[in-house]
Amino acid sequence: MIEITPQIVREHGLSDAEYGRIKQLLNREPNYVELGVFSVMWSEHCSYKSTRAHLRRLPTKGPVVIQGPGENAGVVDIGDGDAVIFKMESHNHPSFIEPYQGAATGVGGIMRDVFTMGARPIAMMNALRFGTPDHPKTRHLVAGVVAGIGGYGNCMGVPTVGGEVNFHSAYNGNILVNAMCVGIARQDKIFKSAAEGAGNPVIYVGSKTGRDGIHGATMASAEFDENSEEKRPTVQVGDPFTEKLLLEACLELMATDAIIAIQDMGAAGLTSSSAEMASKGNSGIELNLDHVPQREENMTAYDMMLSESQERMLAVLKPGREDEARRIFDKWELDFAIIGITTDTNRLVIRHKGEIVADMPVNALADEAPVYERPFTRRPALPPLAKNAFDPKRPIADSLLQLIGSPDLSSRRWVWEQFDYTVMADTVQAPGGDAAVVRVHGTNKSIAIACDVTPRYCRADPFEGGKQAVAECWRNLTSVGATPLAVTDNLNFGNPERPETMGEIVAAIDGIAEACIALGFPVVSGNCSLYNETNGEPILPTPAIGGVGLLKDGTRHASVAFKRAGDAIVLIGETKGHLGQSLYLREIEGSESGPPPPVDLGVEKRNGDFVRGLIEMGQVDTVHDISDGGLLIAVAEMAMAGGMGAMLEGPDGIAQLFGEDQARYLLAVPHSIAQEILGDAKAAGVPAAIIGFVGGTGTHLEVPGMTATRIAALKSAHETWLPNYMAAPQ
Amino acid sequence: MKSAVVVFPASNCDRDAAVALEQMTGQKPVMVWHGDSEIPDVDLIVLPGGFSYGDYLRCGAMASQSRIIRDVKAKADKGVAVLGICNGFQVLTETGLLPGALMRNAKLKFVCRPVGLTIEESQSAFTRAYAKGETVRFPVAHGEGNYFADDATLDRLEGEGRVAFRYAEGENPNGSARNIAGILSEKRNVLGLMPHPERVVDAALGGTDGRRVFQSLIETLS
Amino acid sequence: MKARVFVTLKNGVLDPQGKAIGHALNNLGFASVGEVRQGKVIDIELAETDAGKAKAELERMCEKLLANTVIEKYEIELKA
Amino acid sequence: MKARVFVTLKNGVLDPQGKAIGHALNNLGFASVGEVRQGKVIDIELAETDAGKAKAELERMCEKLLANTVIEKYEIELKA
Ligand SMILES: Nc1ncnc2c1ncn2[C@@H]1O[C@H](COP(=O)(O)OP(=O)(O)O)[C@@H](O)[C@H]1O
Ligand SMILES: [Mg+2]
Repeated sequence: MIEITPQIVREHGLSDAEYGRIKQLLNREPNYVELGVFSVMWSEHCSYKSTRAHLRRLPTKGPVVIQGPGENAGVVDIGDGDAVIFKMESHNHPSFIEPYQGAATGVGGIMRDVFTMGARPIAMMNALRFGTPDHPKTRHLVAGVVAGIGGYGNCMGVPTVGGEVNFHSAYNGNILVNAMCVGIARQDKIFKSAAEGAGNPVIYVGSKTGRDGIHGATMASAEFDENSEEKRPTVQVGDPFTEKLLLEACLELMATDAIIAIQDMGAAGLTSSSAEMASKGNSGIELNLDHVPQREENMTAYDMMLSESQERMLAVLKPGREDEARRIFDKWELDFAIIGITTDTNRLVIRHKGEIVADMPVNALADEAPVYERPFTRRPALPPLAKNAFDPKRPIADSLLQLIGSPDLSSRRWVWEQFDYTVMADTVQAPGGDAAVVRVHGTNKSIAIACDVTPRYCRADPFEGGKQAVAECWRNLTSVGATPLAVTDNLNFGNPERPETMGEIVAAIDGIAEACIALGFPVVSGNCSLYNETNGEPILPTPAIGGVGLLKDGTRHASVAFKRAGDAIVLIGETKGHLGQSLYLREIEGSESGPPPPVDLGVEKRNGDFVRGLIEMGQVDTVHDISDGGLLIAVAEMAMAGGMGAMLEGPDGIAQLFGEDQARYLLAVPHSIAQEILGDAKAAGVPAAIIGFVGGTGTHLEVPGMTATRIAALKSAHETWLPNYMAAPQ
Repeated sequence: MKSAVVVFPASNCDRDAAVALEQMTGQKPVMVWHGDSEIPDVDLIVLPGGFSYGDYLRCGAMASQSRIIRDVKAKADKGVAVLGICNGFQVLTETGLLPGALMRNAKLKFVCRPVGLTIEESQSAFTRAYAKGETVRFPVAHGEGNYFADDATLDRLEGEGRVAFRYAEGENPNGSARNIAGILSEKRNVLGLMPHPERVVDAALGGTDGRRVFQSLIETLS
Repeated sequence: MKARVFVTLKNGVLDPQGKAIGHALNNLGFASVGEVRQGKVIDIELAETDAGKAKAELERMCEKLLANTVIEKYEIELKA
Repeated sequence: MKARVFVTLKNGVLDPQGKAIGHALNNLGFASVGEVRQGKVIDIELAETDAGKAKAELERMCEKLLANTVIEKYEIELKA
């Protein structure tokens, strides 16, 4: 067996102190297999050692929460005995190295997290960040990532219903690929990962094990440098066909009562699934690797324990139910093997070729992983925006056209048309709205899903940025009429060993926590992706928030498109004209300055609850929240979606039209209802005003102080940027 | 009307087809496993959309070799109606029940969007509830729907009134020859089409244009 | 015995993938590149040791599954 | 000059397509079939007439575009 040298310890990403601790816990030197197992279990990716202490501040409980963080995915009550199960996860590093397979296996991984709990996946979302469009790698990465997400999700037959895409130079060397999966289960059919009890068979199902992605988990916990393209470890290739069979086979097995515990093999494969199941079940597991289905010859115990081959699951069955389970996996033509047994020793024991090759206390692996209170510095607040930060005389129409066709605001149609968003025949709101709406099959209930974060706000002020991400997600769910239920997060940051980056993490978590508490929007699952930096250049802090809401009656939902000429356009919320960190400033004035818009969570809740009430009562069917680009962009989006013009009367001037003040919505309603709404708003203390009308000349957007602009011209700028960019030669 | 839906490994519109059939006919279809050897006596056999066998090698190629296909062929020969949607259409061309082949989309990308279709032929069990020349909208969702056949075959299909659906002018999503979206077999009891009628039978999902495919079948076969 | 099967589009059948590759190569400055066609290569390990029988079997595999002879042609190469 | 480029998955990289094809062939009764791997074959017409130069150029094409060297390897064959 390979001798453990300080060099080998370092190559496993363990510090001297961590190695010392391992020796102490084992009472001896670990052997090579054990070192490998510890290294993945104690990696940032699996142990959350830099963030664990801070994540505790997130609210995770609430009246609808059935299962918070700690299981494969979060579980939330949606009434009638149904539950929605969801989680978001990153596949950033693999996607940068091999965009198609990296993104595809990211989708596959997050789906397994959801169906391992007994849910049938019903919708996928993704949040993508790329470098600047003119960076030589960007086009190739966009093409590969989008094709990979589609390639896997489409084959699975789960609709991909939304997401977000941003471009910024901070992602030139580190793109972000975050995927979210939402599933539905019956509350009495939810499966967990605690391998309770001794003497129960441990079964392995799915694909065979190869030497895929060995050390993927440690790679996801290390910075990139110029050498990493050469040091590329084997990239995993996704097999969505096998995953589809695995999904159906697992759901079929779950319909019986043969399962005690089940867990997908994600990062660090067999190692983390077995250790975590034993730890949660307060039991031990003995594995015999001779029985592991293998794809390659001469695989060592180290290879098998660390392999990240995809499309595999580990389960603990009730004794005597093995044959019943085997028949199901045979039917789906998947590998099935009994590879071990649970014990009462609280140890993970691994046998291979007649020898014990590893024997470690389970709690040392799972619970004794280090937790760091890393030093951090807080960024000082930015001074208010300088008075001369923008040219007040700049023609508004030109800016509008430029913004609506800019990389971050242009239509994502080129992306979502590569995703099957109508399969399963329950998609009520397809991509292009504020939140996607998917019906709970066979009912009138619907689930709304949105994915949000504004990284430029987070860079300027991570605390306000964290709050804003939650608030915008909550607002997007509200805009379709859903009651926001709970969130999953995907915290993407740079190297936590830098105090400035750690400061961003701490502040963003504080902001998220504050917003989630204020909005009654608990966190039920999540994922951290750190070390996203290249040559010391970190990404923008990007804590993506995936939110899920419920529409008790899915037929009463609102959408962004103008529907009736003559409708009054009602603005809900207060407009101060906050231009700091706005897209207007960045795209038109070329400046990323000023503080981001502050979020008043009380106002946010008050305004949102008011708007949702109107949709629920059936008074309003046309709603759009105001976010990136401000009020005029939101009106333009409603006009383009409805193919109707609009005439504004109220707002005036660049700050009013393009400011990104929070907690605002636009409604379009018949005049008589508008008057009623104004009255109700006044009573509720909600700022509301009629700012214009749908229609106008019918074909133009008319705004005081702006040259009337054809909707067709807006649409052309909006729809062509991305396809033209992608069609241009490499 | 009694119907059956064949389920291949990684079919994924089997449930959608079953839901639409039940909604339209009031009767649950029989779900038939690809490894079975016989389909029960039904009026209509549906080969659903999806990614049978992952679409590996060629779309529909492996499914066309599955055990159940022998019986699909036998029943089709006897005149039982067979409807192949999307992947089901690919299976039908691979089995030879329909001529031609479905190739990779001309733009090489998967495409999901609602498309306009003109009804080219209302004289069939699948389309009689539509008016000839009418335009309807069904969603497409496929990576390989680019219909190909040699000119003689195409001429013959047109001459015999076997082009049932055509993509509306300017809306061809995949480069398909002569904008063909769906074709009939010689005996007109087999229809293959790339767009998804079963995804537009419910007003809550933004359209009901697909209903009349099922209504046509009910009128003809019940 | 090992075999390599080539499955390529028949002449006259449009090959958008090949065209796209040719285009991309030209754009990358490979001016010398003319027509490009893309096909599949399938490497098969066979227990059969008789070359004649192997070839006959491979032909049946091509006809039945590996190639769609409406649009594709195939070549078989036996190795070692 | 004509060239044929083979792009295949590196050893050890999972080949879901090859796996499924092998499985299907076995199911069709081709019992002799063992491991199957699928790759691409790209036929390229080149204006270049010097074999050495053509080969060098093809190698650059493979590295730049034709093969994804993270998971794939390539072989080049010059013809006539
Ligand atoms: N990667 C993606 N996949 C699918 N849909 C996307 C993607 N990115 C953006 N979209 C869709 O485009 C629309 C606009 O996105 P965005 O501007 O981020 O919305 P919002 O400002 O409401 O958060 C949304 O409907 C969103 O779901
Ligand atoms: Mg929105």
